[in-house]
Amino acid sequence: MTSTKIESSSAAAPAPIGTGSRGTKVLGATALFFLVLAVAYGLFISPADSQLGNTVRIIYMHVPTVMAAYVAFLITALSSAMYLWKRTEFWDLLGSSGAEIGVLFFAVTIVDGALWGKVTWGVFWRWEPRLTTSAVLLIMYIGYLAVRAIPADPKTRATRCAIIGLVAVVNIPIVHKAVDWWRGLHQGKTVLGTIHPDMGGTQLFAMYSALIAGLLVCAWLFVHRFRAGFLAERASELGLDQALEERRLESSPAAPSSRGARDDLGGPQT
Amino acid sequence: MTKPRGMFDDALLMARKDLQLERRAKIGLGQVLPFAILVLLLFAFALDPDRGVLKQATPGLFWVTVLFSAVLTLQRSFGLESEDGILEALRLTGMSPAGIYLGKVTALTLELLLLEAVLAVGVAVLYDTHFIGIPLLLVIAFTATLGIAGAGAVYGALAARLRSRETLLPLLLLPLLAPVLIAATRGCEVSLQREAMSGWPWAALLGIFALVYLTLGSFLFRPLLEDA
Amino acid sequence: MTETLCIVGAWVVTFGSVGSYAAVVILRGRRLSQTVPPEQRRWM
Amino acid sequence: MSALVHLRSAVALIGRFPALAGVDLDVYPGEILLLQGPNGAGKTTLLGVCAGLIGLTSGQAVVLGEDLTANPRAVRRRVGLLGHDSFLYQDLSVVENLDFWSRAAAATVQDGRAALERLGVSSRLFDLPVYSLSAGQRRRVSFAAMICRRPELWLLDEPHAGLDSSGRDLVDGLMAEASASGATVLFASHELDRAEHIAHRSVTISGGVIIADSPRATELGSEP
Repeated sequence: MTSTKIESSSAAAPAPIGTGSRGTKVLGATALFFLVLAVAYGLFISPADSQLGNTVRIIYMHVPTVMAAYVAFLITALSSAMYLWKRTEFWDLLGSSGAEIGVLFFAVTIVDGALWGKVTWGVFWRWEPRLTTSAVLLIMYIGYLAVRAIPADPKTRATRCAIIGLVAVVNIPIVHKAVDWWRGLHQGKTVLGTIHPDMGGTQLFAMYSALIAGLLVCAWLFVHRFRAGFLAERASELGLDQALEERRLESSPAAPSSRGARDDLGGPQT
Repeated sequence: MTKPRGMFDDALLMARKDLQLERRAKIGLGQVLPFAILVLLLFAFALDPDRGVLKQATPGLFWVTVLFSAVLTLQRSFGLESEDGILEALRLTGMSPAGIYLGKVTALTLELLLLEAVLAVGVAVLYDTHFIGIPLLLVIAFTATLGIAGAGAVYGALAARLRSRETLLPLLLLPLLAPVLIAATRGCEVSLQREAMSGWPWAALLGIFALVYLTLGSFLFRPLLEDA
Repeated sequence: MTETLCIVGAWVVTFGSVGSYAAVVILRGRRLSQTVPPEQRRWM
Repeated sequence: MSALVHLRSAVALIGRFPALAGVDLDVYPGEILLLQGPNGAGKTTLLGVCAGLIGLTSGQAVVLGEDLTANPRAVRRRVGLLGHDSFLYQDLSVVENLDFWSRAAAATVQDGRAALERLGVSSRLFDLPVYSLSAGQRRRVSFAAMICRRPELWLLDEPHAGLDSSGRDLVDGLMAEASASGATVLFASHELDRAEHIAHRSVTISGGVIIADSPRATELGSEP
């Protein structure tokens, strides 16, 4: 408890400022490389699609973000289950990182999907199964973040979030099924968010570099977000040590035997 | 002194107590039910009743009304468990958390089914609905209600102890219940012969939803009562 | 016209949102690391 | 004699506030221990910890031979807690409450009725909803709900509060009776004259730590 006094040990290498490390730098550089490839091929080099025309370039962004979002949510689900089993801070921090990153990517996915719809259908929103599912799931995980934001002691907050993480993830396939059937009654499946087989070589290259870039960015964000959450916990523990000191000091000025402030309502026992 | 008690004894005890509370305080009957009927009236004001929109949308409006009423019922049901230190007292009894959960779900399901029965009479009178395909309708109503209660009890208990529970519960619960709304609405449409597809797959989906959340809830109620 | 706008918009939205989120996380980490003692933030 | 409640360096948080800041406390079987201290000293939190309701952030807690951090559920069903809250459903009647709480705690309905009688709750109140009772009457019903399960460890948070003088005498009698029959009583009180008369020993808590432990040399030794 009291071992958290700041003591700069000059012998060891200085600890990094912020949440970066050699590993994240390598990861970030690789992600950047694929991002450049994705921009070059996705926006400039690859031709327009035979079916989708230039809107395929939106798909190059849409697919990686939706994949990253699902990966993030699956990590949240796994971490939630692991937290309820192991009860360690690691799984809690990993789960909350996943929810936040997943919400980010899902929101982007939905905006991209709406822009694709504007070009393809002339309207931003049609009740396309994938977009609809995404919208429902997005709000579900916004609820997770809302609960996360409520101040509570770390264990309570972690349990609440783990429960929501589990309850939410089992809903994903059910929402998928329900929405697919529902829309299946009215229209055929659209190609939004799919890699269809007659994509050409440079198109596939653009798609895969965007996909790899998206997943690498997701991983890079995970590491940084996790470490930021870890630092936030340590910072609040420092506050706890101080609060404990203050709490103990409350008792010292008053003499223990002082009984001036008693408030006995009844008379003395006879 | 401690004779062994099973999960189902606990569930029965909890459910009986909840129905007793409803009989005494009549919040469901006196407040939630009138609210639900009011919503039916509001829909009629919002959607022109003369152009057939109302009639076409009846199943959807019915289930939306049920969802809103369910949120209110859940607020009440778990609000009274979090007052007066009741949650602490329940933890001190050593009752099985799964039993408490199943008891709450049972009482909620019964209350909501009763509400749906009255609402069904309401749409029959106000929206001129003719009920056909009764067996499917009954199965859909039962499975959907079980799903709403099963998922709702988990989030109801979770939100009950938070100061912002009134706003948080709908935000958490309604997206979760989106598939229930879709499946129950479509299922009822089919049953009322509005669509030419068989409605049983929808009933099956509702059944799966209910089963999944009842199982999950039975396991999650322990950490929920202990640490959340 | 709408097509170009929407395509560019999609890319800008994607890069913009993810980029600004990354910036927020990095800055938050830097700010927090000033309050936490060095021996607690030696990353692997 | 080994301690029935054994706390070492117990730290407990309420939210992020350290309500207990390192408590060392031993309570011995059959003892009636008075817990005194100013408002906000941590008395209620300490009782909550002993009941297994509030987990420790650090430190050690053994109650009724069970490690609280490992197995709080085993402790909970064996303790009785009388808190500030009534622990009663306001809309249910007195007997409905007692029936529910006695059966929930694996006691019988008869235990519940007997406890009501023991607490002097008149039978004309039985069918009234709890919200219509006066504070003192409600307190008696809460007390009845607590003792109907025959707890081994009584944890009472200001048991005299809100009671008339006959009620206070009744509470004192119940505590003495519990102690005589082998149960252990830990109670917080501000009514020191009355409380010190009935207690075997008293400890003072302030600022989340025990600052004084004043054994009263009585019929029941507090130390081996």
